Amino acid sequence: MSKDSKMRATINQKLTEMGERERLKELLRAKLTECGWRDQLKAHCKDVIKEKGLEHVTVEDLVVEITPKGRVLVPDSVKKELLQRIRAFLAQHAT
Amino acid sequence: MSKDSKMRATINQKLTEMGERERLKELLRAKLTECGWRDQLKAHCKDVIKEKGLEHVTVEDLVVEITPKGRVLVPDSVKKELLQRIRAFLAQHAT
Amino acid sequence: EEARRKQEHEVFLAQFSDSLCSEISQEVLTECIKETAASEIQLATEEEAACMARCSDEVCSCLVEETLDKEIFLMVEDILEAELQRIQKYIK
Repeated sequence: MSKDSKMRATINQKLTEMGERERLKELLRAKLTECGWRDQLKAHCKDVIKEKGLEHVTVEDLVVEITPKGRVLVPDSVKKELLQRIRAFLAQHAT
Repeated sequence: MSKDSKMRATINQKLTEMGERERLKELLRAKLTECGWRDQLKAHCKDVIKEKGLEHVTVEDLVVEITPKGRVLVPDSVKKELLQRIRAFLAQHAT
Repeated sequence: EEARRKQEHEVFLAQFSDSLCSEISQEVLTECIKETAASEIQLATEEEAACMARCSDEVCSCLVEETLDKEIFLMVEDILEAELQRIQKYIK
């Protein structure tokens, strides 16, 4: 195992053990709600269902249909905040 | 056209095209006889004629006079049965 | 050597942060998108069922009303006709 791989494994373990991974996910979920991403995605879902007709859409179809827009709609500020928090954690724990 | 109007139009179209609308009306007529609705309403009609005098009533007057009672006299069980049959038909012919 | 190691470590941290960030984003977005799609389908299904129930009710009421109107009209016509004939017969 290379030095980097070892370091990655150690950090990942720390992230999980210290509950930081869950906290980061929770932060992102909260930010997505706060910035209106969920509402936009819901509206997009409604449009797709309306356009295709409920009887012609499954959950899987809808997921495939809305995923590209779902990704695009995440504001840069949210991605940036998450990255900053990860960097801060790593700076503190990746020695 | 609102969603409800479209749905009503679709239901009516299905019922009519497949002859179910006529069958439902036939069922209702049979139920009205069976539950005594006709006898009760006839009696009421005769009472009105007696009260007003034959020379003072027209078909239209009499229709206006007895219609409210005619509606009230339809047992809930009959309406319920009809609705259940419509629901069953729609469930069977859902697309 | 120290400076080189430090720089390598910095590069590693930057890359690892990026990959971790996209990994976590990917996980959360996948979950949220699935959740949203499922709940919207569920909601649409419930709305459709409610609309169907409401419209069936209305169609049923219309059908009852239409039938009653016709039956009442025919009944009134029959009764008046019979009454008229009875009186004519009586006069004769």
